[in-house]
Amino acid sequence: MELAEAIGRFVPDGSAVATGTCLESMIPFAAGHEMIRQRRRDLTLIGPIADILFDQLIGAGCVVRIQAAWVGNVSAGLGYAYRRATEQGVPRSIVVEDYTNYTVALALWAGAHGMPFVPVRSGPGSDIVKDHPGFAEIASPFGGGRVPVVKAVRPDVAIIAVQRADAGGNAHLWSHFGITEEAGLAADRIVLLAEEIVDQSVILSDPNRVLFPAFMVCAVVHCPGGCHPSPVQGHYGRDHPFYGEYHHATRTPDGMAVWLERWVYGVPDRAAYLEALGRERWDALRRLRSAPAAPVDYAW
Amino acid sequence: MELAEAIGRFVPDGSAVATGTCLESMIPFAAGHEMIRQRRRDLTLIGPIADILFDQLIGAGCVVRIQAAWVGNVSAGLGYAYRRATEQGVPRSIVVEDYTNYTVALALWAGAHGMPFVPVRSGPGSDIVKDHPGFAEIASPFGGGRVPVVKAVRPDVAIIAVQRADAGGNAHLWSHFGITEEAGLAADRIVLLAEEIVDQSVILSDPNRVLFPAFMVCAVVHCPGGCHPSPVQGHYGRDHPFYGEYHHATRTPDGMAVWLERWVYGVPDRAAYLEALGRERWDALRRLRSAPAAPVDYAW
Amino acid sequence: MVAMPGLTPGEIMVTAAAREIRDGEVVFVGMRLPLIAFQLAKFTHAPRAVGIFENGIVRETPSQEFLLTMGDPPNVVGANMCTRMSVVMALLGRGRVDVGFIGGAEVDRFGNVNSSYIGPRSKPKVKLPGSGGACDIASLAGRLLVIMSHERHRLRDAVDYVTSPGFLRGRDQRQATGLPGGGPAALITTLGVFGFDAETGEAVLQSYHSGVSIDQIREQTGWPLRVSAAVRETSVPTSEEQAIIRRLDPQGFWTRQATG
Amino acid sequence: MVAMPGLTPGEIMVTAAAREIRDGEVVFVGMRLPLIAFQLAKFTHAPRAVGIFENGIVRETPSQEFLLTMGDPPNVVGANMCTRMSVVMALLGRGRVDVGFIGGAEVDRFGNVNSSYIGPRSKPKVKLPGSGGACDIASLAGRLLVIMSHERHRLRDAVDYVTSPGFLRGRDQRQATGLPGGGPAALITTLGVFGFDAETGEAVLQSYHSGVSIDQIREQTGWPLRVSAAVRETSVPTSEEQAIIRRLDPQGFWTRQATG
Repeated sequence: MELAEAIGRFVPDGSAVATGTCLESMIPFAAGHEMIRQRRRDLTLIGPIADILFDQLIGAGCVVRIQAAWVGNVSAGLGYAYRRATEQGVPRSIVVEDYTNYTVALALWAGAHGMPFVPVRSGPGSDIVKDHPGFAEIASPFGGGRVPVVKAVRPDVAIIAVQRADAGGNAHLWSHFGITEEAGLAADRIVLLAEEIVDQSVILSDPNRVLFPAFMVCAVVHCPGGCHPSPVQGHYGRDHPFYGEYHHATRTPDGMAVWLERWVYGVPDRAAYLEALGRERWDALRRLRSAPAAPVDYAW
Repeated sequence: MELAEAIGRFVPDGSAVATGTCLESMIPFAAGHEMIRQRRRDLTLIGPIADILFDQLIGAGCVVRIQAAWVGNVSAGLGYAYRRATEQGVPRSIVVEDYTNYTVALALWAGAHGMPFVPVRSGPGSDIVKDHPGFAEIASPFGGGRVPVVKAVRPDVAIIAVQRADAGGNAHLWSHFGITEEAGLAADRIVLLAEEIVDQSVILSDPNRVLFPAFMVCAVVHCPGGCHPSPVQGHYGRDHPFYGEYHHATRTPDGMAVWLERWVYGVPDRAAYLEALGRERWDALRRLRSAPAAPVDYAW
Repeated sequence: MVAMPGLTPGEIMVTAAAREIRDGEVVFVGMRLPLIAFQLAKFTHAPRAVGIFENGIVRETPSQEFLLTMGDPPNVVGANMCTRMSVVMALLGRGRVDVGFIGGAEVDRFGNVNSSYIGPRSKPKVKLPGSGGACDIASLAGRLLVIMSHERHRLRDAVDYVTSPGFLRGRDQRQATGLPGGGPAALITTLGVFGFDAETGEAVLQSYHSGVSIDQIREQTGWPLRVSAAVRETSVPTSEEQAIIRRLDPQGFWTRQATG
Repeated sequence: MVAMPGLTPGEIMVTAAAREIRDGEVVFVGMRLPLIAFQLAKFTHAPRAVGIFENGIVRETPSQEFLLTMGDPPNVVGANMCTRMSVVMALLGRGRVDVGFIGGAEVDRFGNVNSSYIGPRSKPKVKLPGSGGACDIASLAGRLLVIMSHERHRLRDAVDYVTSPGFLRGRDQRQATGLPGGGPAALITTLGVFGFDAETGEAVLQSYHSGVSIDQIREQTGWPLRVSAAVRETSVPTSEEQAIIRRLDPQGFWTRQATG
């Protein structure tokens, strides 16, 4: 499926969207940019640390609510769009529900199991849990005092990048997983962005690398380079300067508009974006040292 | 480390032991037999469905308590030793705390996180949760009625079979995982039985296949064939007739004694056990069809 | 399309069970008859059904070899996903499983199943293996299918011990308990097939297997038998179905012995 | 063994932080200075220390390349384990992590850290990125090490918002809250190193960096400074340590700028 169609069909206005769930890597920026291009509105964004993706969606006015542990620019500092929205309501005010990494992972885990809530290990003593609709304390039925809990979070859709998928939604993801499994299992449906589309036999040859049953996947989008500037293990490295450039460019609302015009509104799709990035820069990020996994045989 | 030393040092009398956590496959029978040979007493056995391993330990008088979802003989029927212990107190009476597969997985999950309890999705309406010290119901702080919960379970030790490990405790396990991850993370320490000992570089080449940090592993035992008669993907198939033979042989306490003498007390270690099994039978189980996993590159 | 000679109750049961699976459904598969029923459904009317095994396996294609347990290596090869039990249980917990199968030692007229204790729990006459995943499936699957050998001591008015809740003492009671799954949809025995009353949740005989009389069923049923007005003979397997069953269970290990 | 010329506060901080790590410990590593401190400890006195990253990585050897984020591909290659965040957080939750590092925008004299809101939450002057894993580490690690640029507006008597709990308003209060971790063990700033009073949980200056006076520290500290009777100059890096730091951060990205 084309990315525009996947976002058009499965991420309507008002959706609760979990994405950027691997933390600093494998962030499906292409999907975020498509939401911006389609002028999606009133989204709830759910994630741990989605680097500058959430800042961009906030700056473009797509977001009404954030349920996250961290929003900013991991290697360059604060997120100006996030600051403008929360401090000045520009381009619109947003509701921020702060979590910690561990508690947002657990909230999604509870959502994945259909549980109403789950105990957490952090929260007490922090102002994060004060006046927060998602946190409470209860008595333990087994003695030992009060137990902090977090309410389940269930995204409407999780948008997840993978190295390879087949057309039916079976996929392999490798490197660190962050909260990807919990977010996907908690969501009503999953949109996959795959660097490569492969034959089903490739995926089925190694079922331990599969995080989700294919019946939860509503769209498989072939989108090479879809995570730039974040890295994809085995495909491309992190474009560190891009984050600094974004940071400097988006200091003002006008700068944000210029940036969005250049990298989002001004390009119809990811292929055009990569062209705008320039062949040389993109090739440099794809010049990698091989690190093959030792063979495994599922002999039977 | 030799298996006898690992069991001697890390599984003292009175231990709570999680094992057989992959369900019907990769059951570390060799470790169970070593516990029997060392006349371990007052063990608590924790697991989902450990096929005939738990029945053997019960029959040998090693067990005081069972926390499991199922104890029997998966392909041949009931477990006679389990029946004798629970119905007649022979060779000794045992305490049975029944769980379901899902709830024992969750109890261990809570133990892995240091949580006192966790909500469960099953239990209400079942007699399993009645008069059970591990189950309770609490009010949800977010509305919506009573919520059933299970108390955390924390084994002293998890004994886990893997296909390959390095000497430092880094290991690869493939095929279905059952509740292995939860059990290992919940336990104070982990004993690994590995079909193969490999160089650390093999394990580190594919860190996604590693379930536990090496610092949790207190012993790595090289124990080829340690899971017979249960199967190990990539190494050997399931010895189906062995389960039927066990079933028929252990119908009476005397039969149990004869079986234990033949397969446990009468053999000093796993190598001798495999010899007693016979070269031909063992070779037949190792005649496998290859099913290699598609290559993965962690290129960077 | 007429069945081959030597039709067994196991083959009729497998066929009846297979027909309870609709195309595209997500099925929590058990071992023995349910596994063969799932595979039969895949090869006939439900090619897009998905099978889930509690050890952590998700498969869209049947295994290439006969399985004695779900952990047999052929069940891993060709699987779509091999993961932790808690992941596949989350699919159940989140309500994504349409149908689940369980067996047991006893069932009662509200579809409650006992696979734990015959006689009092404190001093059991027989200690059975326990729930495994049966209670989880019974509590959480959209529809529950129970497979049972039809004998009077197994089909009881009330089981000694509820391992896996059906409708408890009636649909209302299950609902009050807050169990998310839909409860028993069918009880498939060696003699016939029961549905469950839409109001009360009581088992109602829908069909009797070929060669079995309703009186025979009444005699082997430990509660006052209710019979549907539309009761009929259970559809026998077509020759195609029977051929598939015999290919799936070549030794008749599960389908040519007395019980599932 | 004398340090090379051009010693920076970053290099002194990294060295002080590295020395807080004992051999064989399990360390929840942050990025920037803590990462370099962990690597420095590995190359010197703590070769068996284990590093954990919240994205799901466990490593026993430092990455082969300079990292800007923990998700950079070089951090995956050579890792001992790459898994879910919830698995490494479980290690924290179960009490298996000896030491954790966090930074932030503000810290107060009880070691509470703010990385969320400057000014009131309803109308913040500055919205900071938030906790990430900082609150989890502060709540659950055996010992917490806080790294901070030492400026008067950052070292406050009480922070505007407690993102990551230190001792709250005293050790007793933290204990009453039931937080399992041990709380702050050291606050390492650009000017000196604080410990925390064993009774009250207040920050007490233990050492001042080379070239910094206690008066200067007092001036830049937003609470009435308490100074240890045994206060001394912070040990400067040995030339070996400094060489390692410069190899780990060749551009001085983290260690030759003002703050961690």
